[in-house]
Amino acid sequence: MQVNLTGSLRSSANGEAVVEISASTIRELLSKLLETYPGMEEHMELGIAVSIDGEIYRDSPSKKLPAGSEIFLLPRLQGG
Amino acid sequence: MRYEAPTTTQEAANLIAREKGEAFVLAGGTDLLVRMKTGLSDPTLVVDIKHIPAMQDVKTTDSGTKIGAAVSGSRLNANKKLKKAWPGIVEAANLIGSDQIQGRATMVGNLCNASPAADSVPAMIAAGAKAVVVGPKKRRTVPVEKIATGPGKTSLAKGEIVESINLPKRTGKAGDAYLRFIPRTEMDIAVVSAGVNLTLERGLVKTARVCLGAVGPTAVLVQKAAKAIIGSKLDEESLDKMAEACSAACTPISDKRGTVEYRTKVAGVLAKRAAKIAFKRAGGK
Amino acid sequence: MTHDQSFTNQKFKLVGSRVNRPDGVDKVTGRAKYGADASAPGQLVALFLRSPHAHAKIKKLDTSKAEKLAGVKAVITSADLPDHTAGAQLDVLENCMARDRVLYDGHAVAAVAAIDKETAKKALKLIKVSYGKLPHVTDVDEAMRPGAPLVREDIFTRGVDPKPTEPSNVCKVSTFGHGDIEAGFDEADVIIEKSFKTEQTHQGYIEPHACLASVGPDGNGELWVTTQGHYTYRTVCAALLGMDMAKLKVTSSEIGGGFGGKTHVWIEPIALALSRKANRPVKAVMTRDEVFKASGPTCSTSMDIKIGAKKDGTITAGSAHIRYQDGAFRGQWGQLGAMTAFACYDLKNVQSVGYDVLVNRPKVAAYRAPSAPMAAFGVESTMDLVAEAIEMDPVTLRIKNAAKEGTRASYGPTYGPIGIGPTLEAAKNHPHMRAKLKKNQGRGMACGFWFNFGGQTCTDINISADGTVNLTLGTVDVGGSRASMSLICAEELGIPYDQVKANIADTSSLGHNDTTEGSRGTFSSGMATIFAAREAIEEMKERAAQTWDIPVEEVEWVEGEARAIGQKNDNLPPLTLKDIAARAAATGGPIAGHNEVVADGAGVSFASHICDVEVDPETGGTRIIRYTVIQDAGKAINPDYVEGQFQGGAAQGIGWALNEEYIYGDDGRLQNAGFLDYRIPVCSDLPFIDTEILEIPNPNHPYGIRGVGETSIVPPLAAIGNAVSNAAGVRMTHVPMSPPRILKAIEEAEA
Amino acid sequence: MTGTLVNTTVNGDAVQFACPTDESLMDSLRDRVGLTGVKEGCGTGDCGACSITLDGELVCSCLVLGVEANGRNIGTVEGLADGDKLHPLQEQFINHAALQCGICTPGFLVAAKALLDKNKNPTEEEIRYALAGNLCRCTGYDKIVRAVQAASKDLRKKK
Repeated sequence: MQVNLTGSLRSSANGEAVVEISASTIRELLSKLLETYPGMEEHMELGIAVSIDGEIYRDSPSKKLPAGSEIFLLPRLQGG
Repeated sequence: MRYEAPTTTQEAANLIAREKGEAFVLAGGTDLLVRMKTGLSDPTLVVDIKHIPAMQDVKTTDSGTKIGAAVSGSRLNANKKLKKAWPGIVEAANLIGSDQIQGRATMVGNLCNASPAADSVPAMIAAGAKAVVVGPKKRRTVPVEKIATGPGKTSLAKGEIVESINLPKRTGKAGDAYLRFIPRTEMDIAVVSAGVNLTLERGLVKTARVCLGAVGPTAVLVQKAAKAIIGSKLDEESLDKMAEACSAACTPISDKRGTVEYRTKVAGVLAKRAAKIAFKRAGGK
Repeated sequence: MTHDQSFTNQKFKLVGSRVNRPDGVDKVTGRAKYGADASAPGQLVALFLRSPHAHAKIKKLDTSKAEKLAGVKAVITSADLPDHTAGAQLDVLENCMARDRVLYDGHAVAAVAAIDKETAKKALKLIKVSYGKLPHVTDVDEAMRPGAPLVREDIFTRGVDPKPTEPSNVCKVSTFGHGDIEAGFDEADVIIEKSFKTEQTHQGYIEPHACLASVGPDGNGELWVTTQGHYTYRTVCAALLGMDMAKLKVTSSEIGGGFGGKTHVWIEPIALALSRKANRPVKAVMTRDEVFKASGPTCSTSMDIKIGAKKDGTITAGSAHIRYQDGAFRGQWGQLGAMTAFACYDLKNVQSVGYDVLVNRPKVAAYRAPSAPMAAFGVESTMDLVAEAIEMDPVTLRIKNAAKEGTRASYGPTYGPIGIGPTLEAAKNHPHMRAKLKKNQGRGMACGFWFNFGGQTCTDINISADGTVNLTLGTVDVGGSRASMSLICAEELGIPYDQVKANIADTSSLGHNDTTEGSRGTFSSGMATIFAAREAIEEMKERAAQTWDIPVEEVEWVEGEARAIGQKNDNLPPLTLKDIAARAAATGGPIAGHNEVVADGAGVSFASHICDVEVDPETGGTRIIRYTVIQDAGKAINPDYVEGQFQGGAAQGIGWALNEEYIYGDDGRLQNAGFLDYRIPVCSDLPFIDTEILEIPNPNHPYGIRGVGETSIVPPLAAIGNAVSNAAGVRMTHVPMSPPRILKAIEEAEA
Repeated sequence: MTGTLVNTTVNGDAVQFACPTDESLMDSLRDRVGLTGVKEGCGTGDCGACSITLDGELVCSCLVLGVEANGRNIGTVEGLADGDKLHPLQEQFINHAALQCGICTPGFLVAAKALLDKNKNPTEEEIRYALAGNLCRCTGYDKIVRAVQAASKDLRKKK
């Protein structure tokens, strides 16, 4: 599936805005991304969130990625 | 730290004169306790003057009004006679801090703290007020403008205490006013301020005193500004001249509260506005 | 104040009503206990020694004399603390106590615990520090210049390709957006390009950081602390000090304001370390001056905004380059600003680039919708300039370009149902928009966006024998959430509001809860409360079934009672919650409901604000004449407190817009570390603040809750900026718009 | 600690405490008398959270020395209610949701009572200026002013 990269993440994926990864859960997606782009580790250590069809998940690694869904990798946000 | 609460001014002066360490007078404490909290002062002796009866009075006699050094802002505000005679003085004193601060703060404390931005000081100077100074050996009476000599510095010798402020008697058509600029509506230190006191004769300004705050190391009495409006009906032209004279007399600094340019410009603006209020209070039209 | 329920699609009995908070009496009688209000027998007083320099090497640090002073029980420097140089916690601990360099004015270098304040003060004076001053930089633009003093030598810019080989103050570059902005600008009839600056502000909570720490030699510890997240404090403190999490019990006191500033540890790990060393309880309370210098304010910023539009109002492209300083420690605030900058709009071509920059200032922490107000100031000011250039009403321009369901957000994902359009329509139709303005007055409006969070949450419900209900929550109540949670609990169970008593648990009594931040409290704990209540209801149905001796499938829960379904059960009178509770001992023991959840699907939130100001053209003094907040709250659980959040955020924004700022001297030292010269609005500065609550339900929450705490601070800088610019006749680009800045702008425009 | 003995009256009760001469009355009330309803927001008279009355006069207790309290009459938030009956200001603050975090509330109540003791029917502007020495960071003051207005009405009805 297509995974959209935002923010500083693109720099560790050769500047690509969209990468093709096949994964069924958030956990699998992140580990496959790291395999392909080891440079992403420094961004992931600062926290990461995944948006599936517009809903942002911060702590749900087991969340399923439905086929055809819109996936965005976002920085983990901080709030007040 | 020793805490003393004498009952006469003489005793208070002696205590301070004899102290080898750092001695402070405690009136309202609204500056002193802040200095202690923030570590700017570490007194060895504090002399509370609020138990001295002579310092607790507001007395009006034939020669004028005497305001004791321990009289708080809220007590000044409650004094209707004083408010009628010197509205500018009372409003200046009442601008110092919140109602809570007014419950404690005194004009003499404001004067002796010697901040260039002290609110009551330009009003007192414009009014021609005098300070009664009591030392271990003698008493003297000096114009208020002679007390502060620079930021945090006064002309008072060791052991000398200001016992009261004497305001001249009000006669004829006279009015005073004090305005300050602050960014908020309350709780700020004046960025720049102006006190104006004037008398009228046949609708024209007969005498005037204009004093600015926070535009130099001490409050600035601007004689040229007074001159500009004396003899006038306070028309725009003389007001503009006065404002110019005020701005010319400014030697401010740029700091966290305002810039040189800002203070210089607004000093004239406030002097104009204060003059108009004083003129109206004096019955001018 | 209006409360528009037309968007609500659910009917509630209790939720949405204005109820008195359960902690009200405690708080109006002085009985409520805050961070500094707890004491323990034998407690010591902790004080901190802090750097007077913006940037310096600690050449020598000698505490021996202080340690020998009678009454001093412990002295801590970084030498006494674990070295986390290699770990993820490095920044955190180094901020709490400087290691070999001080990085900002106020950075702690040592702490003492003594029998009383006098002794502790004396001890601080006996600590000898010899500093080697280093060049410093406090301005974000200056810190980015080549040759600027380096705040840290180990930071290399992330997010650029190829990886840099030289260290830099720019710790991160983050790009968001889609489309082709160059092509977009080519299509534009009008392009507006403008630069903006905002100064650093502080959350300004009235309660300083305070805690009471107690650690014994057996490794058991307790921490009473004012915090937005006592579980987070436990996690961080345990990691920093090498303690077992289960053995450190953290209790959140009543919290005297946080707004993001109490999401992070400051003095707390050091208080624990002092207590461990002294083997006595230690109380640490920051002075106000310390709060300003050494807690976590928000960033100062500098940015360039460019927006292109067609004459008909269609925005063809938007770009933002925003530079945020993170203080002396790596942060992600510029990145967050870049994400929010254009979030209100439906743009084909958009790009925002965020720079995170180090300077010699305190570590930046979250402040209410962190990073969003500044970016909104730039974008929303530029929007007004675009409107002016194409001669279109500013609200109409915004409505034309507003994001809607299905819009691809400028930060990436596609929006679900959202409220920006409705808040703008409400603004357009608000009577405030038609009110007459007098001389020297001006009106401005602006929009704002915030994400809202969910996150890890855990809640217990325990039903007492008399039918009253304990609701145990783990999200700190920062502004009345115990009332909202009680409403939700009572709604689900079908019982009166005052039959529920909500408590905030300590870390040893309930599972982990994320910090109350990101407007997540009501959303997340609300969700967990609903699920926990439903679990308790299932249990009560079981008990009723047992009592009646019928299958549980024949029991339903309606209006606070179990009812037996079906004709054959007609003879069974309903069992109320009280009836069931009274028989609990005989039907299987205590009745409880529990829920642990990662609350996902928080709904984004939007607001539109309208503001009238009067500017004195001779002094630059500005007064707020009228202010209106319109915001989508999702379902408003307790409208009184929703309005309170709207008004409070607006007031903070007003202070930021007009007067609040950190003022640093050339020496890199903070000049206004107190409420006298850090000027937050006072009562006489403000008018009544009108509010209008829109309730566009969040489809991902059983009650439609979104979260309301933060969005209200996003529009004010720009709304006031637009109003002041309209009143003074000159565009203001530097926040705060203090009187000297306004007067200068007026004079420059006249010249 | 070398302490000076202070005999004073707090909320009508005779109270004795010993404190160092340089200690603020705020610290004495909190740490020695145990009245932690007196809050410290700044310690420099800028926030009003430590507001008390001293012989009926509204002051910041952080700007008074503990030793100055000797022989004086102190009123704090703990003395506002009449037995189990809340003061109308206390009731209206709860009814109007005039508090969020509540740390400033004791100071506001003491200051508002000082206002209403002097001025039975203050205008909105008078209320706003009288409370300008009390900082609140949560509410934007809106509901606080409304609560004071409502309490003022209640008090006038009572008489």
